Amino acid sequence: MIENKKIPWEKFLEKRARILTQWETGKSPLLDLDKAVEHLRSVPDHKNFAKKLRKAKAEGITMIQPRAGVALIDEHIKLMQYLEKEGEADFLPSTIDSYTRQNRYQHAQDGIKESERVGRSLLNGFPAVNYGVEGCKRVYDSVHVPLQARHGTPDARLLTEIIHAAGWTSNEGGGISYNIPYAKNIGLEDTIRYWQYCDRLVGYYAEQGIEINREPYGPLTGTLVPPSISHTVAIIEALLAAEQGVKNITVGYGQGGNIVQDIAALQTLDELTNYYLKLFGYGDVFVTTVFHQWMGGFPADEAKSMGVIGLAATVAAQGKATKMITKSPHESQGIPTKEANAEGLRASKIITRLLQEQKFPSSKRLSAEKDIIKKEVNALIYAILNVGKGDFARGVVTAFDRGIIDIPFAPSEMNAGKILPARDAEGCIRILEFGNLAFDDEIKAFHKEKLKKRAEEEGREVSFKMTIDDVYAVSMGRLIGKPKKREAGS
Amino acid sequence: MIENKKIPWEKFLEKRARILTQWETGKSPLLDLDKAVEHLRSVPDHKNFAKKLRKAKAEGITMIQPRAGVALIDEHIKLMQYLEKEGEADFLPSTIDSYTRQNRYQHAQDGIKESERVGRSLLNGFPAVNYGVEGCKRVYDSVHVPLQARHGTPDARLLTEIIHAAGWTSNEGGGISYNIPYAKNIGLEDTIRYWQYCDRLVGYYAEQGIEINREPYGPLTGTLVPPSISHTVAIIEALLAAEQGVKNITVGYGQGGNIVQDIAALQTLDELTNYYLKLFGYGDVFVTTVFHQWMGGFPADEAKSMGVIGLAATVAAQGKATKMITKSPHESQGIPTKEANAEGLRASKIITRLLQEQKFPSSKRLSAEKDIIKKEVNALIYAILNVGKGDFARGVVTAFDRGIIDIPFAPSEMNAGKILPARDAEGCIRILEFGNLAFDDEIKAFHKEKLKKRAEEEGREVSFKMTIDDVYAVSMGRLIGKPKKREAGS
Amino acid sequence: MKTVVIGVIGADVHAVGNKIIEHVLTEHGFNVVNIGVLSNQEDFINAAIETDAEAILVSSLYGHGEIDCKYMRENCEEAGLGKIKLYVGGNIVVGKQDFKEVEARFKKMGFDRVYPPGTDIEDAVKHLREDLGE
Amino acid sequence: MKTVVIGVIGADVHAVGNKIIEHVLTEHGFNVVNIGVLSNQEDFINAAIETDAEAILVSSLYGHGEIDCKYMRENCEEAGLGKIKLYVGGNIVVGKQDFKEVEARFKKMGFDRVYPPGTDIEDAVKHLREDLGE
Ligand code: B12
Ligand code: B12
Repeated sequence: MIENKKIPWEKFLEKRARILTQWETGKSPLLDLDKAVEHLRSVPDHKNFAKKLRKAKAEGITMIQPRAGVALIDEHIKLMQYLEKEGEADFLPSTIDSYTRQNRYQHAQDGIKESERVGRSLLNGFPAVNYGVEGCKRVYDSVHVPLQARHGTPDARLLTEIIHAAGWTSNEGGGISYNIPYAKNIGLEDTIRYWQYCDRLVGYYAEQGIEINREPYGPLTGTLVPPSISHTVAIIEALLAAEQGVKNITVGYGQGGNIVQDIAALQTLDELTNYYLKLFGYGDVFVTTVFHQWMGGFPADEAKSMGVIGLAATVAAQGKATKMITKSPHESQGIPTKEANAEGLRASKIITRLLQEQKFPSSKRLSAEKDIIKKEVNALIYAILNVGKGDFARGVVTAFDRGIIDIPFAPSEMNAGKILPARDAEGCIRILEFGNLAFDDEIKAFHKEKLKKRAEEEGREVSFKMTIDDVYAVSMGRLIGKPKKREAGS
Repeated sequence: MIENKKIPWEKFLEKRARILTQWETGKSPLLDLDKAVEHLRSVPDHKNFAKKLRKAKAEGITMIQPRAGVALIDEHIKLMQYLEKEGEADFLPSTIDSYTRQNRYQHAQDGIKESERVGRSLLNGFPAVNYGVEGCKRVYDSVHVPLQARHGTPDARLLTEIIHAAGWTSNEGGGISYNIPYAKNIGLEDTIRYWQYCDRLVGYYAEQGIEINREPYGPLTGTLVPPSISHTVAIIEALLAAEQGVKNITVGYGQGGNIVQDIAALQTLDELTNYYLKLFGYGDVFVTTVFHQWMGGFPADEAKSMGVIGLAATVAAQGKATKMITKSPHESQGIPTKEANAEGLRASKIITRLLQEQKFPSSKRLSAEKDIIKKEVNALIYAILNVGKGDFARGVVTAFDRGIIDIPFAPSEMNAGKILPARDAEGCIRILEFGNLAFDDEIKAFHKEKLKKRAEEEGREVSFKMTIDDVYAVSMGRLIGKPKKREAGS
Repeated sequence: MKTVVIGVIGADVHAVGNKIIEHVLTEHGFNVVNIGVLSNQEDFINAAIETDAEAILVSSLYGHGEIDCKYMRENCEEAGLGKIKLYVGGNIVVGKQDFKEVEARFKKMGFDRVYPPGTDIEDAVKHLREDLGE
Repeated sequence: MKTVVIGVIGADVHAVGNKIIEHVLTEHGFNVVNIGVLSNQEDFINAAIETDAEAILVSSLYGHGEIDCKYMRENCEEAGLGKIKLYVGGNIVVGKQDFKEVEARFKKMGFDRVYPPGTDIEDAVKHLREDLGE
């Protein structure tokens, strides 16, 4: 049975030996741990993700990072260099393609070949495993800012080994956040184990004095996720990572749309993560936050997309997110060209810099929103700990199974999929159907009241139709979905 | 001597007869007042500026309006139609060219001819006087939203006659705001008289039951203008207009850059204008506000310009400005193409609509900023009334002459030009040199304290260098200008 | 009642649009068989055979649509679904490409209808009625 | 100390850049004669004659620069300022145009140096030193 317990080193090494055989690039001599440590020690501070984040937090500046990755390594390097230079990115990603995410390395290999043949990327990301440590190191050598792998991989163990050995000093993901939104029927126990492995590796490096950043994936399905739910997942993944020895964690949140709720979410995310880490004995973990620009459906129009990006950056900077993941004006269309990607970056950059000395003022309205988030997170964390009989790893598996925690619009069968979110009259994300979510009556009454008010203003019943309308709304240029008159069926 | 007194109708008609001879288009039969009234009565509500503003304020939505105008009428009509359709503009402008602004109608005529010859606009706006009522009516007929003349014309009497008779239901400008930032040595008494004339015409139409909107030009020089100074000018122009019978006034403010100060400015602008209008007996005037997106130097980069636009729109919407004047990604380069103009509009549009249900929360920090603005405006208004011995028109002339009110960076010799603004550590616009500005010691101490703090943080003296650095800052991607190491002279 | 199969092809997990499509088509009186995300061609074909469906609506969002949909028409024919209508929509290629070209590529692959990003699913309802008869 | 005339030509009231230019050139040890905004060609030429200036720096921001600067070189020559250096900068034409072409147009009109929007005035300092000698 799964346990939130640090993996013993010998057991880790045993597993490791097997994992490195999953694809031929696992045989690289650079995957020798001593070699990897040596290389990682040579990473200068300005290329170390964890250290640059510490600096940013101290200065109160919101750093920017895009998503980007293509099939062919030379193109990928050009892309990274372009985003660093023309996009003024503070951090670089390498977004991994979807075959690699599903460990289909042979498919990825075919994708590389086919891309070479047709002369354009047919993969939606960079197949890092196929290029191996040597390839990833070439990417690392070609840029001047820290690199991170961004993916959505339930089992990222081989990928993780490869990228860190190559000098990429951050890895996004987690046993929950890279399962529930990214898989259909992979067990949670399995993915938690996979990610315990990834974290254990980072913990090992930490023991060698090498600080590597880990980032649980915050926005989950990116679609109307109430902040307390994504916070709870982030906190639990932070706790699980800390147990494996991770010392530098970035918890994330995807823009919801109501500015006060978003600022409240950013502030509570930092406060609660620190609180729980300390409470459970991991007081030496350094916490930063990442704000994801609008993760739902974007408007088709490029100028409007730039508007959404500008709004997001304004919120992130005022909420003092340490980092922000940017979108591009191509978002609704497809993976952006490097130019479009850089446009999103530069628009974001100037806003974060113009606002670097400014902070959203505290107010009663903000406190109220923070309080409800805190109450909800506490309720969820407590419930999970309870069903786990004191163990978060066990608890979270059971909690998902029973719908005690539940993520809207998730593809995974491990997720109950019973809750339904909807916006209230001011655009805050609230909950319409609670399923088995571990909220008490007081919290539920709060949500119901808020949604009733919206329904009254719109002259309709509180129902799933609101949720549907809200899913579309931003791409139609509104935050709160207005009733759409649809003809009834034929 | 100038007086804040409604112009007697006979005197108005006398002047009118002379003014209509200033250029041949003044002879148009459509300038017959009864004809004009008849035409204005036929303007439907959705094309009436004043009425659409009332609706917007009631709904709490921030409307958007670009600046735009070209030399040739057919091109101008295409431009207007494009901005309405592709830019989704709620209101349309017609920006008038600089020759017309200086009443150099012959120059404008040459500009039209030369533009026809080379096939592109050589004028920086639409020469409305040269096209006359007939031309302006064609523009009016070709669009479906209200039209306004936007210019910067010290003596806009003929222009005003022409545009209103053509069905344009708003006019920007004022005796102070279209003099001090737009002229070098035209007397304030003269321009106040010219604008009393323009307002009197609108007052006449109001007596006939036709509501026309008037908009004092808020941002003045657009460069580090402290809110209390532009508010004072706006309020005085509102009072002067109200005396002439204007019933629908939009007071304006140009984005400063600190979000709290900007929101405080928007809220106090509405509150103070209403307060003083009521206090001086014009309780029946309907007041709305307009927020100007960043009016200082823009960054050269288009994506960054879109960032500045996005930030501005976020502030305007949260501050519940009734209207916002948008900029374009070409701002730093030159008059935008219609496409670039529409991009600025659409980016702004989506933000105002996404945020239409949201409002910046009240807080102590915001109240403090509002309080200081109110104190300052009250001090200035009181001082002006005082030197005017109870008459605002007389008072404001003397006040400018003595520097009791003073606008930074203005070209006009009527302006003392003694004050120097600079940003504080959070980016709020404060005052460094007060000249003769009518502030008491308490207010001055507040400003000094704030600037001292910034200077300390930057390790330099409080000085004019800060002002210089701040003038450049936004175009360099920062709000607060950092010390630039310049080599000393040769 | 007409039966249609919907799902998201390949290693693609974009679930939101799929749930919306199910909801809207059901509202419009179709019998919707939703095989969900991470479905391969076989899953689509088997579902269509089992439920005697008249159309398959393939969603592909993540960019690998072009690879994932290869030979789908041929595979349908082999399975005896000669006349089944094949629709595809979502973000079916990598990046922002000229849609006319994309449409042509997928039509050549045997798809009857090809939809650009952000298509309102109501459009497909109209086409289904045209193509399948009321 | 070298004397230079600065000002903003035509019906143009953009005063901010002009004030900055005065400040920076003075800081760099030039004798700056600033005729301010709303100045016409005559004002520039008269100021240059009166102060024995070696260069005229024309600013034009508002878009009418092309019209306002017509025959300026010829007018200088007529006034006996045959060798005076003529610089022009700001936003000297209407709209965003290809700067190479704009530069060519103004050089043809007899301007020695032509600057694109947002030029750092320090660049002109370097050129003044080159053109006028230290
Ligand atoms: C939310 C989202 C996610 C969520 C998905 C959560 C979940 N499990 O559902 C998360 C964050 C997990 C995610 C992950 C990824 N995503 Co994603 N995602 C989006 C986003 C922002 C919105 C999608 C959405 O939900 N829209 C709302 C629904 C209602 O609309 P829809 O999906 O478009 O579907 C409607 C229509 O298209 C149409 N339709 C759809 N299919 C069909 C079929 C037919 C026949 C018809 C008629 C109509 C039709 O009807 C639907 C209902 O109205 C889009 C970009 C966008 N659209 O703004 C990117 C986007 C689809 N993702 C993209 C990518 C690349 C990824 C990742 C590979 C990388 C990454 N960014 O991490 C992974 C892929 C994981 C995987 N293996 O699939 C790309 C695809 C690129 C491309 N094709 O070139 C996009 C376009 C973003 C981008 N520009 O880069 N994503
Ligand atoms: C502030 C501003 C105003 C203020 C000016 C206040 C005042 N009295 O000074 C107000 C609001 C009044 C105004 C009015 C108008 N403006 Co205006 N304004 C601007 C803006 C936003 C900033 C200008 C500024 O102060 N920059 C900061 C200073 C420090 O920089 P600078 O002026 O560029 O000067 C520096 C350099 O260019 C260089 N430089 C300048 N001259 C020279 C000469 C030489 C030889 C050299 C080497 C260097 C050099 O050094 C300077 C110091 O660093 C610009 C757009 C922008 N740049 O973002 C538009 C802009 C200049 N304005 C423009 C226009 C059209 C107008 C109006 C006609 C219409 C309107 N918008 O209302 C009126 C014109 C009135 C008139 N008759 O002149 C256009 C010009 C269009 C074009 N050329 O195609 C611009 C470019 C905006 C746009 N994109 O449409 N404006």
